[in-house]
Amino acid sequence: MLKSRTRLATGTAFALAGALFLSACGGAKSGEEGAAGESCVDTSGDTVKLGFLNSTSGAMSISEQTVRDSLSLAMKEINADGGIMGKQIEAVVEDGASDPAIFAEKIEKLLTGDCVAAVFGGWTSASRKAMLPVVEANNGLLFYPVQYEGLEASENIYYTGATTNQQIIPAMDFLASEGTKTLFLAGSDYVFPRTANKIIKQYAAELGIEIVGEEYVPLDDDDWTTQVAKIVKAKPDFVFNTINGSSNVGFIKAYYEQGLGADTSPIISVSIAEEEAPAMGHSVTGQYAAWNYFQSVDTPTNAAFIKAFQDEYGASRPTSDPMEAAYTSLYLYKAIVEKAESFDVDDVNAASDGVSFDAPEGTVTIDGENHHIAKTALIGKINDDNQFDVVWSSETPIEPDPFLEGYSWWDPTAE
Amino acid sequence: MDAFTTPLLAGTATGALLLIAALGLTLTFGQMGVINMAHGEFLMIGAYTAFVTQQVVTNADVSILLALPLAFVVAGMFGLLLEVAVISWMYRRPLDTLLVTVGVSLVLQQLAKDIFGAQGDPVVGPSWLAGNIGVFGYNWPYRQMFTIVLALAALGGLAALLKYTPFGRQIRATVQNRDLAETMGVSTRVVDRITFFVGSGLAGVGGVAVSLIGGTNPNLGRGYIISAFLVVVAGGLGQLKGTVIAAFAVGIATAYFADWTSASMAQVATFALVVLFLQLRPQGLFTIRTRGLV
Amino acid sequence: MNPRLTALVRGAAPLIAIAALAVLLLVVAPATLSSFRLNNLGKYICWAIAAVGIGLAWGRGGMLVMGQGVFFGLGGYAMAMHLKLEAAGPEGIPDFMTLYGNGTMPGFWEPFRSGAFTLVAILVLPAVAATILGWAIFKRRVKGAYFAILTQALAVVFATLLIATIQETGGFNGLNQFTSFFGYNLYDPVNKRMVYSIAAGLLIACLLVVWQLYRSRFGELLVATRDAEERVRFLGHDPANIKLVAFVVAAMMASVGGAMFAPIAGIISPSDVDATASIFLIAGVALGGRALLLGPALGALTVGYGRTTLSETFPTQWTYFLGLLFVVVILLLPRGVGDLPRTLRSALKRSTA
Amino acid sequence: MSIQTRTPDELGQDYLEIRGLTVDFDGFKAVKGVDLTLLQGRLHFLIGPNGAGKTTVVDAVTGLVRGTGLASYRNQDLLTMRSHQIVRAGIGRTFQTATVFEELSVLQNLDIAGGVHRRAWGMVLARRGVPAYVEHALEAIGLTELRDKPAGTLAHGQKQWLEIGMLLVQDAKVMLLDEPVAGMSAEEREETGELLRRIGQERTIVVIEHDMDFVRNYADVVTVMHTGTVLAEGSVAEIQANPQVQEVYLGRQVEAAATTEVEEGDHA
Repeated sequence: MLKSRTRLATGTAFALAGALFLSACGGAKSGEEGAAGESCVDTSGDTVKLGFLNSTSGAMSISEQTVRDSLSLAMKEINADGGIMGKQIEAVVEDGASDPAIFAEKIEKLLTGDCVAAVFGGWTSASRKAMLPVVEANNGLLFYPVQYEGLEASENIYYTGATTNQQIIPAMDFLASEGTKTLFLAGSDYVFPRTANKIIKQYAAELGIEIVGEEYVPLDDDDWTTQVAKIVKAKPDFVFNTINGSSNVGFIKAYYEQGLGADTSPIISVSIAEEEAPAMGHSVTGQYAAWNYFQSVDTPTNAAFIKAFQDEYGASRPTSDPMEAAYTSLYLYKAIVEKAESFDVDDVNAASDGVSFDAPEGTVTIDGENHHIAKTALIGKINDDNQFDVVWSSETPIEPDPFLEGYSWWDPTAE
Repeated sequence: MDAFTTPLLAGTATGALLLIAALGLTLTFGQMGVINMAHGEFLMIGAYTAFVTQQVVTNADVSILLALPLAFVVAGMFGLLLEVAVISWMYRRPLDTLLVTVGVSLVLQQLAKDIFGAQGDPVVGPSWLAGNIGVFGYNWPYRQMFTIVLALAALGGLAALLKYTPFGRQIRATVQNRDLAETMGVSTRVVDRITFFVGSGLAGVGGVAVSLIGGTNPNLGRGYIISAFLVVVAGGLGQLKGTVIAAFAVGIATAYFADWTSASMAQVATFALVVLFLQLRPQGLFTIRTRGLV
Repeated sequence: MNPRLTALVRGAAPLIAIAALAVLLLVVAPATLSSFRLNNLGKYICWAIAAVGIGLAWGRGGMLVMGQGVFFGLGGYAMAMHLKLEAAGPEGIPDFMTLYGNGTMPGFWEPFRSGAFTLVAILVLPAVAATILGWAIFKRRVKGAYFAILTQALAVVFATLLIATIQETGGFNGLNQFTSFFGYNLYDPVNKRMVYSIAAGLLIACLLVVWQLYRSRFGELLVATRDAEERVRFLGHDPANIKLVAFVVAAMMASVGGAMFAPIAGIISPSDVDATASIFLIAGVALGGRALLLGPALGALTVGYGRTTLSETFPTQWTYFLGLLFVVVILLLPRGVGDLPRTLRSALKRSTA
Repeated sequence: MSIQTRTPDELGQDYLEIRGLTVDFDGFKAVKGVDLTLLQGRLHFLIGPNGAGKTTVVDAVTGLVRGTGLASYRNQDLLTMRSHQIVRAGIGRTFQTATVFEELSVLQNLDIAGGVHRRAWGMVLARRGVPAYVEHALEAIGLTELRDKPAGTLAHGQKQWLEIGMLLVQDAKVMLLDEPVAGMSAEEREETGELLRRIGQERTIVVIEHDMDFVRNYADVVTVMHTGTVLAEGSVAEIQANPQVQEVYLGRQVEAAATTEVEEGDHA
């Protein structure tokens, strides 16, 4: 008796679960449009909500906090100046936690829950790639402030950092002008260095520079001893450094202790900036970096930017390229919106082409086609104060070309 | 020739670091059955001690020498605190100590991040370690030699402590038979605490050596802890001899793999090697044979 | 009360609880939560599916699996590869292979064009991997802390491998930009709800599987192996086989969780499967009660929810919460919060006795 | 039932034969060339002072430690087999300290022991009812009343009986019992002795014991071990009359009896 009742209970439960499951499973095949894409942004009041999405926890938090700080500074300045189209900016801040999946989750919350008009943030390519489908699906706007590996253009993203033809390729031009014949590639083992090196290798072949070695070390690994030993052996004219973050310290230390330096084998870096250089002391003096902004850029706009930043956050705080690009991104957004006279994403996109801003790095202009901005490329040499002296410049802003369509040597399908 | 010597010498230095890290682990593991997942954070604490010392004593030549004993004491005190506050409550549950110390490790990492920031804070190497000596085409940095000397000194000191001092005898008695040692008048509580202090302190010393490699960041311990655990596993529970051999074997093997393939693949290959090795010797290189059920 | 009725109620109680959870997740939640919150709940459910397996392996089997992210990743990447190929079209290849590679697709991707193959792979891949690893470990009687450390090292190695193989797996970026799920447009809220319901249904199914396992002879033997492995040997069983079965089932559940995570989160990347992610999975199990039927799942749902809300409110303090959760729960409530009533009852009994 | 299908134990001809058994612990020989022939239907007692190697012999035969030589049972060499295979071949054992599954009930403990006889698929099914062989074992060991109690709450002697009950459920043809009456009252010892007599008819039973009264009352054959070798073998009377045994063992009987409860350390 007992037995059969238990069986009955089991059976009922299974049946119940199955029925619930099936009833909840009604789906709609592709093609049938859903409610996604409907904007819930409300700008009828006297404020406009913007989302700031940066990692304030996890491995990327120190880097991304600097971007958050300069976004906040730009917001403060714009609000003091009357806001965007007379509306005060109200920031909704979120933590991306250095995790791409969290970035995807949080930007969806900002766009669909908080109904912000635009989102500013992201640092790693992984975080941008994770946000891309979400911002596209919800027809939102993202302003991404960091130099990156290019090969991307989304209607819903504005890229205010450099693409490869504004940083990597000018750096190669600089190396060629220095008479470089042999080049060694050292990078962290992830997407940006791998892609950058793919471009570098193809362009090097074009320029007649020989690649004499290519080494990668995992992102959080500091010990570069074995790889540097290979550089010692290869004796390259230059080392192209695409190492990310704190791993740079280990690389420079290993370089120095094995008897290499700026005088024997100079390094050109694309991710050592004013934030990182002091951590490496005198062992990095005389090495090069390729950016679009240095704190040392001598313009009145930059002087004002540095003063405002240091007044806000302390005199010891340096300013760097991503910070400047983030600061610029908010001003660019203001300029586009005021030109479009609308916060609507489609109106903004229609108006964005040719909008320019007198940024700390110089005048930047939006390319409405690919949503990147024209920027001037700079090469800096690290001096004794761990600041960068500009030793080379592209003189004029370089038009962004994320897919390198204007470069005949580029073959995306080659190794 | 240099293709042979470079990984050998560089790997020996890596092995030396693993050895310092693993000594404390194997000590507490062998004696108390405690798996301390926060041990890597003691390396990190040692590295930050070196950093802070350098802020006070700016002369890099002196500050490193000061940092070594300081790091031993600071990391040791953290270890002692951990033992008293958490681990002493759960000696009967070794697997649970593993998880509790995972929590402690998360907290310590975040604490370091909040105090010092996530970017690598630099420790400037002393001038007497700047430079290298050419060995068959490898510019062997003095820093790596210093690491090896440091590891051997730590090993020698620990071995002497265990062998010649009354405290060492008490440790060995406790390792072999805790209950018996207790009945013989050994206070295993005190012995446990001192062991934890010494083991964590050694990690602190290792942290000073690590601080000379790269930046000092909150995640610094993570890079070493897994390898150090693999060393303990391969060396055999609570066995100094096995730990020494395994540490250098893992260090050198990783360096050769990295030389042949890439640093990422070297991690993969080393792990595979340890698992394969456990197929041959599941209890590690050396074991104390015991009979008994469960 | 009639003793028979009492016995019946006691026997059916777990099923009633599972049914209640099913109603909550499949009826109440979709009716009350916004699309965004429901999607978040879907993610927690995926972690909960993996947690149910951890409860089996760790709570009942005593195997502290610190690398379940690996199996979560196997399922997640298998599913993501299929979705990626679905998005690329019949002859197309995933976009990142052109961006980061030479525009050719590695051969092992090809079979994942087939949805059926993918579904089979989601179950078979982790089973094979867990069998090989488990065989190597359990047969050599490696256990306890050694086992835990090896599984964690495996998670570290797995993430490193993924990050280093950019052309094959998308590297650090992982795989994302999925457009449809077996033909259903993933941007349509109706379909999102359907994917959510599948995940919730799978969680209920996994709970029913462990419910049956726990009341079976295998469940008793597993507990016996946990408590006295050598003794089980002298019952004529090879404890390695018993542990292997639990480990493989746990791996398959983690894989199913990962497979549903990819379409729900819209991304799977190394940071979803590495050592930290694996430890995150354990946190929920420890909180809810490792050896209980519903403890691991409810714990994982709670920790997932806590992660979202706490990180919204206290962005930088989230790590402290997670760390202290381990310390407090394992130290004071090793059987988990779910076991609190029993702990209190027995304490009460002791004090009155 | 035809004569061909009858197993050796049904014919009363079952036996376990040990020849030249040696166990080497890293150079220390705990057991040196032991020969034993253990026949069905007789209660064999294995006695000897601490460190004589009694438990080590049992450990070697059940696969817990590696031994060399021969331990032959039904044409199988037990020394080449793994523990769980040896159990499946019909050899069961108990341990000095009773090891039962404390969290499981008496019934579950017995039931779990019957697992050897089940198909793998049956494992995933829940237990329904109590199999007859479990009922029988429960009755034989006299724990029917306590069937639903957790085994952890049993008295020491009851745990020993439960272990013997588990061997019954396993249908072990050879039972190797390591100090089954240690720590029992006189009354319990008697019950245990009677139980062993009863079940010993169709089994080969070997008991390691220190308690000489118990040995005198129930032993059919006694083997005396000393420092890893067999010193003497015979009936109780023969052993007691043996001058060598008197010297090395019976002279120390009082001392040995006093240490019955201390765990034996054959090679420690």
